[in-house]
Amino acid sequence: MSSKVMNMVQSLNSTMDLRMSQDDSIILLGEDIGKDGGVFRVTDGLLDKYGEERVVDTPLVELGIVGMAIGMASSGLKPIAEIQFQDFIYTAMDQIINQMAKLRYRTAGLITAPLVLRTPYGGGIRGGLYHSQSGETYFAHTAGLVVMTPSNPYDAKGMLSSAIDSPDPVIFLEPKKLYRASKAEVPEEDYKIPVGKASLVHEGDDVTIITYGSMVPLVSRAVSNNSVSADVIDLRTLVPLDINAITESVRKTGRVVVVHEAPRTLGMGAEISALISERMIEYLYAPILRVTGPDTPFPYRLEEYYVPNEKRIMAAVQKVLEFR
Amino acid sequence: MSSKVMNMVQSLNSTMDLRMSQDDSIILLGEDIGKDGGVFRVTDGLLDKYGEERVVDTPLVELGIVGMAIGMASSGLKPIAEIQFQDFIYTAMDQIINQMAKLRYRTAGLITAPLVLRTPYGGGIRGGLYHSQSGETYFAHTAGLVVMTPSNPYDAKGMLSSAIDSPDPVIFLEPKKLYRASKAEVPEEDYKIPVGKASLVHEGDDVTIITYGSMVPLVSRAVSNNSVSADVIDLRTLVPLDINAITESVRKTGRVVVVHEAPRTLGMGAEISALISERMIEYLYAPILRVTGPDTPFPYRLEEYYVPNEKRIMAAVQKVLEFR
Amino acid sequence: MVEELNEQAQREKYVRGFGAMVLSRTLDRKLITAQRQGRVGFYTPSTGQEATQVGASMALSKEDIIYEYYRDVALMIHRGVPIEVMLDQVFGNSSDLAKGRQMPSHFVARNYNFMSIQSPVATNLPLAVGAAYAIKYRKKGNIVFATFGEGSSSTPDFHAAMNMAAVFNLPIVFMCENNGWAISTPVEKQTKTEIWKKADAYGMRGVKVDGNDFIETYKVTAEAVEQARAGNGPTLIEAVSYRMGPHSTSDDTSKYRTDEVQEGSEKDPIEVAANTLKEMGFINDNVVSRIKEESVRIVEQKFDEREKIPAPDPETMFHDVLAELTWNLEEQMREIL
Amino acid sequence: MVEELNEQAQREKYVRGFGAMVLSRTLDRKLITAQRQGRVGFYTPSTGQEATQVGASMALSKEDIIYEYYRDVALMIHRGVPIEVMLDQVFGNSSDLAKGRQMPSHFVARNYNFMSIQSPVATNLPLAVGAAYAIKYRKKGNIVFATFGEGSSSTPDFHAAMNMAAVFNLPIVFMCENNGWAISTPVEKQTKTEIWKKADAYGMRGVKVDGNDFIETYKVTAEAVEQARAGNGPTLIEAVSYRMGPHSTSDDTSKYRTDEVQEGSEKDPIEVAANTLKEMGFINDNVVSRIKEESVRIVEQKFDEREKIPAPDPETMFHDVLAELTWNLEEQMREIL
Ligand SMILES: Cc1ncc(C[n+]2csc(CCOP(=O)(O)OP(=O)(O)O)c2C)c(N)n1
Ligand SMILES: Cc1ncc(C[n+]2csc(CCOP(=O)(O)OP(=O)(O)O)c2C)c(N)n1
Ligand SMILES: [Mg+2]
Ligand SMILES: [Mg+2]
Repeated sequence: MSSKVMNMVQSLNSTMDLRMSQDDSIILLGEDIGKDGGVFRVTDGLLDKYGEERVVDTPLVELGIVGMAIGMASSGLKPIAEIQFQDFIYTAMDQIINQMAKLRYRTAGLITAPLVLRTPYGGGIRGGLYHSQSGETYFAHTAGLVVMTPSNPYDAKGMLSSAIDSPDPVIFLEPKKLYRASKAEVPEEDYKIPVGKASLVHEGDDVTIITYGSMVPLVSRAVSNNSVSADVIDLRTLVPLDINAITESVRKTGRVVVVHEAPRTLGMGAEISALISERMIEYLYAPILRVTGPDTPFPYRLEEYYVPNEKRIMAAVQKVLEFR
Repeated sequence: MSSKVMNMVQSLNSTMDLRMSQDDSIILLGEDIGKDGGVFRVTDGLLDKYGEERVVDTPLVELGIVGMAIGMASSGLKPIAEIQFQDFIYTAMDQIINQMAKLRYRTAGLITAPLVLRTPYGGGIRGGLYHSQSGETYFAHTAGLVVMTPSNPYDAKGMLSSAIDSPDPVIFLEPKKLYRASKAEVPEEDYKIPVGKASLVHEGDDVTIITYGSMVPLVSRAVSNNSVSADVIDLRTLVPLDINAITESVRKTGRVVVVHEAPRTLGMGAEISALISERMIEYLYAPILRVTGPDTPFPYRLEEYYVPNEKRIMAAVQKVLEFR
Repeated sequence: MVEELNEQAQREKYVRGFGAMVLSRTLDRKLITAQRQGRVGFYTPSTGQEATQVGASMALSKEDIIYEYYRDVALMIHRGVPIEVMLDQVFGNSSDLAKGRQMPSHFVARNYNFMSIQSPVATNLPLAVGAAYAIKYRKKGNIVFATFGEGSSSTPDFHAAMNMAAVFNLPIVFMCENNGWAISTPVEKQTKTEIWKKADAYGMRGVKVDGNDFIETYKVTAEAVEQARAGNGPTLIEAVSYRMGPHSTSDDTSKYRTDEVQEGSEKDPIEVAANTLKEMGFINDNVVSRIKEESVRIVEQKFDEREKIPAPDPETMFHDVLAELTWNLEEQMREIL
Repeated sequence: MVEELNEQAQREKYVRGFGAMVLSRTLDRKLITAQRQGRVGFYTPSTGQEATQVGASMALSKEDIIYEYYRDVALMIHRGVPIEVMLDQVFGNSSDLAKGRQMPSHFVARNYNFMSIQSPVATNLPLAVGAAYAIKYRKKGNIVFATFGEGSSSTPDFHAAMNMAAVFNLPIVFMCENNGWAISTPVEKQTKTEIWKKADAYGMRGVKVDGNDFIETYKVTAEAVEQARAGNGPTLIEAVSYRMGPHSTSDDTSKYRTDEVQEGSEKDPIEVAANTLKEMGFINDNVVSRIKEESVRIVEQKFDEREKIPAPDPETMFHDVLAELTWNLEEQMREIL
């Protein structure tokens, strides 16, 4: 079994390449995904290999991209649609909430929409208000969607491949900050990281830090740099949540910090906190703290103050560790 | 000071009538709000009084309604726009998230969008998937919006009047289940219920039940019928939350139940629970429980199983009361 | 082009079409009455649009995929969807194909290639385009037929779908059922042009037809279908009729219009069709009476039969959110039931 | 109709227009270079569209309200927005009117009635329609001018805005700056018609103009403005030019096109304008050189000056979410700073 060192862009690209070579029902569609290879180059080279019928440059209309992908999926194709930046997905929100998420339910499974909707999200490129948003709450709150976000090149491949096989529509959020930030060995053949399985990226006894996507490397670094004995859980799938991974760790540590980039109010941290305090409050020694983006739009020049950093993470960790 | 017995539809209607008669910058716009008076009759009679220029029947395009209202507001008018059912608001979601909520921030206050976006939400009319949704999370998670929902005819007037005066864009969610369900004395002259102020609709010592909108009468009834000594907090404004009202009560009772109709995952209950457990976990005697709609789309025939009822509320209350 | 038929086959085809119109109308009448009696929750009648829908349906094959809207009762009936299937949906009973999940008038019938109805108007159209893309990609030879009201031409989804269908040159026919009204909003307040002309903006063929004339509608649709099947791209058809009934059982037309068309009047498409077929010698008054009586008999019988079917098992509420029941739904099920 | 001017006034008007084009181009060059040097974060040049933008601007009055898009640098400069204001935005420094909150190229200049720029394309257009409604309602006499690219004609917001502007017969002029490309997508893949023809679908006047010819663009815009001011409704203008530069500083055009137009070539609108004005005897080579040198001097000087201005105070990040700072933001501010 051979493998290659890749960054996340390459890993995602090679996954689509591999799966497309095996299955002609897979169709890519989106803005500038053809010759341009996508503005982040995630589909680079695929047009040349698979042609215009399978790598479809669309007109500039996200709701058309999502709507078409739903119709394709209901007709037996396996679309992987790209939204250029997650910030622009709201123009397709009705298609996502009222069609993509509800088709299976409203037809009792007679008609379904197993598609993958990929989109880069979060900060990291100084994109300001409209090229930096982390909107996972909008999707995770919408019953009928699977929501995934990888944190490294290895997971990216196994998760995207599982997303492609999912019978459910998947929102696949790609942390653009990590597209080229880290490299890892990625096997060349197909493998799966199952939907709904978190990963314990660091083990310890004193505190559980729950995070995902772009924040995972940051949290791991913070924990290592400061020799904290922490369980660091990379959720990987936000819906359905891996409640067992959370439960097991929290019962062990009794102290919890949740870290994400999205704004605090009704961010994933809220749900995780609520789940913990309704199911295992008797195990808690300290308040559940959230280290998150503030409840403001995402600023351009002051980006570094917006996104959680090691200092803020450690402040919260200290606070829960010292709480009595 | 004279008053009249009104239901919520009449109260909202009379508020707009009163304010429009005093201020010609107030313009109503929406689908079928003119001759038809809106499908729930909330704008009934206003076309005859104020004419087609001020009570504007629009083409069938929600993003146009919201977008136009933003432009009007930035140009000094005071639009009150209606979305016929909250379920259809997602077709305008980009206008709401990326324009309405962010205009003040992105211009540092040079340009603002002080408009009111009214829309009926929730169950109660056997509307199934697409005429019953409670989407408050989508708005409350979006920084830059005020979110309000009245629970009775008296509040409806004072809150709508405050919303009209707000310098911020307001999402005004009207519980359609209560439109005609209850009547109350409503003063004829203008009065305000301030943005951001909750109301303690029932006082007690043993448990705090936090709720809003359509669930308030149900919770009040449950508490009275079962002689529970409970604080019942009607939030009224979801953003900005009245954290003081919550804190004061929870410190007293140490036991909390949140009740809403929206699906559980990332519903308002998640945020309220997280706020409490991060700020005052040491006051808690029991888990914070959530009585909510399940994480499914809203079903037609089985509506009564979807919406929280007295039995479910009391089960949660018993559970937190008995917890040790 | 319409298929060449001998007189006998033509007679059968047209009389069957007429029968579907009458049956649809009969179902409308029954359900509106039943709603007033509290036996049915809601309904959106097809009354006034039967000729449009049946004419269109006559041009379609079994394999064609339909992305329909809530008012397409006559279309479904003509295509052969059993009355039982429709009534079960309206009642939302345990026999309903969609387990009673949707409001009445939100039909699905996958066996007949009806791809199910959502409420947000015109949002079926981008899906229809995707389905047409799949047909073209797989070189299947069938086409997609997608319907919507004239009010819905103002929506984002209409614009997206029309443009994409044209850009990708897909095998799809769009039919705008222009019944003059979008709830209380007349077409003149909706837009300043005729709907069929909007096709120009997408480089698509647009055509207008008298939707009260089922034979004309059949011919025009057949032409568009042929064009699509031949790989020559989409057409937008505007079929002009009139919404004779209320928007839905919740609607009160007296608030906003006075130009009502009465059932049985010369503008009623069923009268128009009856007269045409009489002139062609295909039917006479006796046949018409028999068809109407038979329709009433069927509808009454099926209504009573389907009304008795109980509600779905409450557990079903939790199914089909995702393919598998997740842990949170399992817990919520236990909590609620 | 364009205003009647004596030769002297005309000369001044046209030469001033030319000066704005050159200054805009100079700013583009500087900012693209500065971005490569890491001194600026991002930028979307107006290069190739200067004649379109300046021509349009010449037809507008101070009171007119502009809902512009990210590429309208020459439009802003011609309208008098100081280079400082634009550079402060690009740097996002503490002098920036919007406190450094937006990416470069997302300008606002309320004093000049520029209503600020969002990224999701064409979503300014419904707002523009609302502003036009306010003008009509208040009988103010000014108009709204709204711009977008040809790729943006595929969006929901374009469709909504065009239809509403026509239905309400509003004082607004839409200008589509067709530069041939939407990032890597050529206009032929965007839609199967010419953009100006889409006006028909809304019952609106549509007109096409050579956007490389600033005088023609001025005249065509002036006519549309006059129509709007007179209460005779909206116009859609398609101004055809070419995006000579990359989409933005993040873009690599070699991936997708080979038909580049070079600066200084005969298709460069600034060359076109220079030649026209020379033929009219309004300028000569010396004047052109002087204007270009002066532009470089101004841009260099202002750039160095504004680059030195520090970032905004971190506290400002928490302001202007709502009118008042809420308790949660106060807490988060303490936590973060
Ligand atoms: C996006 C959206 N907005 C609003 C509604 C509410 N609504 C239901 S039907 C309707 C009018 C539709 O008119 P038209 O398209 O002409 O179809 P018709 O009902 O006349 O057949 C409206 C406004 C909706 N269903 N979807
Ligand atoms: C709704 C939305 N989708 C996608 C994008 C990403 N994007 C930015 S500019 C652009 C192309 C716009 O092309 P056009 O409208 O022709 O304007 P131009 O840049 O050529 O001036 C795209 C796809 C966006 N900004 N907004
Ligand atoms: Mg209609
Ligand atoms: Mg362009």
